[in-house]
Amino acid sequence: MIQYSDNEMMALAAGRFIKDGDIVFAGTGVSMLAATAAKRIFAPKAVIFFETGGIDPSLDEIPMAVADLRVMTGTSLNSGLIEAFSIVGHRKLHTVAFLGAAQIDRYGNLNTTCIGDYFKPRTRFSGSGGACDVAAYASGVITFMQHEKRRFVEKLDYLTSVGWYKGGNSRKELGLRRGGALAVVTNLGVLRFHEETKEMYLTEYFPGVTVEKIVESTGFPIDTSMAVEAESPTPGELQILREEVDPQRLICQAILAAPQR
Amino acid sequence: MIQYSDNEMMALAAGRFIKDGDIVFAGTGVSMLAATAAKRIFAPKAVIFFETGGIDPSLDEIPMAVADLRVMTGTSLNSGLIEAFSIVGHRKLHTVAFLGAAQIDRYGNLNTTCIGDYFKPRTRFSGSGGACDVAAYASGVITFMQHEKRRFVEKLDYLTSVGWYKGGNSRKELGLRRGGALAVVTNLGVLRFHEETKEMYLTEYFPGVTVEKIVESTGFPIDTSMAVEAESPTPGELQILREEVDPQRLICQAILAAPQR
Amino acid sequence: MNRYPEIADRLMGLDEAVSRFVKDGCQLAIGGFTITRNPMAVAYEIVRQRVKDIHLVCHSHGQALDVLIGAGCVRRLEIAYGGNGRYAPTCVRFKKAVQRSEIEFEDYSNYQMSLRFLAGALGMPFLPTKSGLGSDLMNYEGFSPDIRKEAKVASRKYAMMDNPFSEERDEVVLLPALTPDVTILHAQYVGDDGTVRIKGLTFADIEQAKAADTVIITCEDIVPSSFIRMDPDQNSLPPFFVDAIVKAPYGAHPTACYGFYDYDPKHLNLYRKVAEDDALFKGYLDEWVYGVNSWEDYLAKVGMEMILKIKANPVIGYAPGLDRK
Amino acid sequence: MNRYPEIADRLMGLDEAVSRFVKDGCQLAIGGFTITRNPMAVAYEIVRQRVKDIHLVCHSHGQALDVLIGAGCVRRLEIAYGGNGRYAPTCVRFKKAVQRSEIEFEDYSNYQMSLRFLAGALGMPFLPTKSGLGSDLMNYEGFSPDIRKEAKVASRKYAMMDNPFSEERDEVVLLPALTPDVTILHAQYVGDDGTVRIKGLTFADIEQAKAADTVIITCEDIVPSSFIRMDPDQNSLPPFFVDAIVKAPYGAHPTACYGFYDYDPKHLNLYRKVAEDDALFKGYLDEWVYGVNSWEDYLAKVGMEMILKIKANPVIGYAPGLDRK
Repeated sequence: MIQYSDNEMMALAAGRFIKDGDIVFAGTGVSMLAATAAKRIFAPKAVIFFETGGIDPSLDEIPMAVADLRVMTGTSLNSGLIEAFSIVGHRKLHTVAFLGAAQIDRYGNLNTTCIGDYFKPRTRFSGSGGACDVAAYASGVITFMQHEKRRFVEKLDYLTSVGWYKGGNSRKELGLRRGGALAVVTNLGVLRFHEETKEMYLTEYFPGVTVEKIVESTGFPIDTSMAVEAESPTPGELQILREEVDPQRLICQAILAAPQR
Repeated sequence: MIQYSDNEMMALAAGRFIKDGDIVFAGTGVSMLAATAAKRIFAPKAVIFFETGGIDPSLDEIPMAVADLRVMTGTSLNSGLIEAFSIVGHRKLHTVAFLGAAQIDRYGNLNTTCIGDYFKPRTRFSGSGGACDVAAYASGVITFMQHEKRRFVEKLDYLTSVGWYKGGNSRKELGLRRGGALAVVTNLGVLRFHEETKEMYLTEYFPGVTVEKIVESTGFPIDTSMAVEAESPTPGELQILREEVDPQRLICQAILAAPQR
Repeated sequence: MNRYPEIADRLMGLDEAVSRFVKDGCQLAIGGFTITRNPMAVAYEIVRQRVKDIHLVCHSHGQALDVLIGAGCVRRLEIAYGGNGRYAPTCVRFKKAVQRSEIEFEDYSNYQMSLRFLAGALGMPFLPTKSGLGSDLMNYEGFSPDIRKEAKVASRKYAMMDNPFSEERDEVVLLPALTPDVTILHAQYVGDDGTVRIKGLTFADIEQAKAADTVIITCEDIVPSSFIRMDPDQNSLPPFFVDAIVKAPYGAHPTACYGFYDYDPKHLNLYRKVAEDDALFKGYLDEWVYGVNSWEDYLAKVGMEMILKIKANPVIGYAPGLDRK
Repeated sequence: MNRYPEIADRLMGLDEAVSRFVKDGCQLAIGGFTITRNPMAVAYEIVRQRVKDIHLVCHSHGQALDVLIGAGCVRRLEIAYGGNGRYAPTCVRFKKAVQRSEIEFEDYSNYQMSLRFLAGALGMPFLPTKSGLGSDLMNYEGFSPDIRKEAKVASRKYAMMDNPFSEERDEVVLLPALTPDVTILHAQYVGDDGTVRIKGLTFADIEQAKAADTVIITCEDIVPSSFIRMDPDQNSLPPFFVDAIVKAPYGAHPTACYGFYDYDPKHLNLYRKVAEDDALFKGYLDEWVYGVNSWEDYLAKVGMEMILKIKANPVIGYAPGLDRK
């Protein structure tokens, strides 16, 4: 049986959402792995870019932060933050953003600010960074999550980044003209959002994961009636991930060393 | 007797207003001559820049337009229009702008748009360009005019660029925080503005020009009680103008060829 | 695997770029400024294809503006400045068209127009400024309420508001974003990956391109991506903002292109002279636009002697000592 | 005649730059982004001089932010993001300071903060955006009405308005400009005319500098103006925006500087470890800040072995193959 890490499975599952011509907003970690995998495996004409302003870098080594020097080399353009965010929202472009979060709700709204009271939090996180911005402006957002009940919650402690807001048409009514939560990729499976209600539902469970495990790990009810088992990564896909995307195994290996579920 | 052209006299008279550290916004023609003369004769630490974005060019040849390639060579920075206009209005900088106009009124308001009805003008001019902008944002404006009654008018056909507006405190009341008309330099003399009323008055008449001639050439009453005769250009000043500033005599010579008044 | 397979679809001739993207009645923005880096090859092609009813949106423009107006391609104009520096303090055909009421026009200032392009580029509905307060720019509207209902025309010339962050009264002007159907630019370099590099002053070219639905770039040359990506700090536009790429050496003639060639004083003086007279101007168009079959033909008419005279010193950027009278 | 006599007045040491310009209670903006081009030499000097009650205004920041907070220099913070990428997903001393209510803080997003700097740079009172709509960024204000009365603090966190150019309801968020007392930046080059050139990504450095009353630039080296003016398209700031210039090679260590050196993974890992423990962190400051007499001393402590390891390949821009775990 092929051995692979959560990060590798998640990166490949998310990478499949990217189409040729998409402009992909990448963060660090799995998101970086997914964006690069997408470009090298599924959508060679996609363009990867970063909120820091680096557009389409060669990415011969994997960056450890969005301001890593590795996002500035071999690029089409090195610009700044204003330019980068104006790309995210550009009406001419189809932009897909990869984000991570500490909490998510059923409408794909995200919390990356704090757990507990905002003014006296139990845990303070980094804050919005560009997440609130790309959630407002991108054509679609794919969120990476660790699938745990305390992270998939009925009510966010702080709503940093808007997904489908309160469901239905509520995002548009806020004044946000496009975008919304496209998918959630977790260490257990893939979830999408109902076309009308905008509620999260399960589309795929990863090999070796049960639907029950996912339901138990989700803090709100989810529809699982359309879920199917995901395909395992192919040896070819894993080879590209490990040898081309992350040759130093900074993101693949970190998790490979941990026990497989 | 030293021979010199109107343009040379005007450039030198205007150049004297520039102080070290001033950021000088220059246009074409006499304005270019004046800005360069100021830097090479009176204020070597002044910086010349253009609305097109060229900052502190070497100006080895005189530009024929503010977008002339000659404003892009040897500069500190080649930027764009937005950056240039933000320099004009920057609170940290003392910016002095040279402008020209077809009409001026007693408060130093300028018309560079049209003569006659706006929608069906007798004569249409180039329009504001950056004039309205620098009139709003610069620390001070020096305007070059041909001194004629039809140009110094009671009422402008079109108010393109605001000077002291309706006099007194009216400029500030508009919401413009600084700036205003500093001086007017004509082919006959130099005029400034009364500190309180903001009305134009004569400070200098050029050698060979009478005060009466200036009063006759002005379409509104002006106070001439403080006027003195201006100094003639020195041979040294003229030499710098002709040999360093405009070695091809594109602006000096054009007028030198015309009959002296 | 070729990393940049897309560019082939976007490489085309002048004729195709114009016929595919510059439609009758479109809103058009032009890069460059007065006598520099006007996309003249495209402008002449627009005239040659007799595109009509163009709504031009300009900051401070010169030669391309005047040719398009003079040839009757323009119905409507938003403008800050129409001039060619010392070669035509006011663009002649522009002047005549306004004086004869042949076009609908509306005046803004240069900064105002630049901010409107910036707003379009950033996807903002408007931007605030102090410029215009007290000016007749705020008192005269050129467009009728009917025109204001059209899709690409701002519903109001501007709006006033009181700065909500100030304790005291502090009025600001809000300027509506511009989002042209098409922006045409001339650049020095386009990489074979589609990346655009403009050298020298960029004016509002980048904002104009990002604000537009469609962007046509002519360039002096197409260069390897290995060159253009060796110093990406210098680049101006990424490939995904560019819809048509046309190789057109000397494509800004008779205006200048930093590092490549200076403006052509002889042609600009000739132009001003013919522009003053309707019959002469018709003759100019017949000779220089309708009468030539290609951009190469046009350049052959300009002639080798002038091409060599205006050739820029590549270090100095312009043609030193050029007779510019 | 020397065309650029001014720079001598502005060249100074770290100690003078900080003691003259970074006052107790000042509003301070920091250039760079998370683990890159943080003006660390200045940040350490601010700590060494025990400047107090700083009001920090940041977009997405990392190392300098965390050192300043950890050393107790910061009283008030406006921030979008405090993190060091994989080396500290949330900056540790920032996290502790918030959790222990040791600082006054207010959250914005990265684009929002960038737009606020841009507004300050352009002299605009505010800029509009859609970002923030529906977010708790719009529901929680960190500053009290009393703080809002202070000169450099915005009178409101934001304002809402209906786009006056839209027929339909179209709400936008207006963000107040930022105009810091001081902005500190680290650049690769400063010309001997005072022109600044930043290579690689510029983040919001240029907007932060133009928005400020005073600008301190540290640089890898001071280069002849003949070099910096040979290709002015590449330059970042003209001399008149710069108030203090300090030559500080490796002045961004342990963060990275494109073309010169990579981030120092060993130091960043060490930092995260000590930051988790109050006593260890005090020891870190004693050892690396209070205990060194100069920037040269600090670099000597980093050691030649690490300096060589992080040295960037000048063509590739970073240190390929560097052990970054």
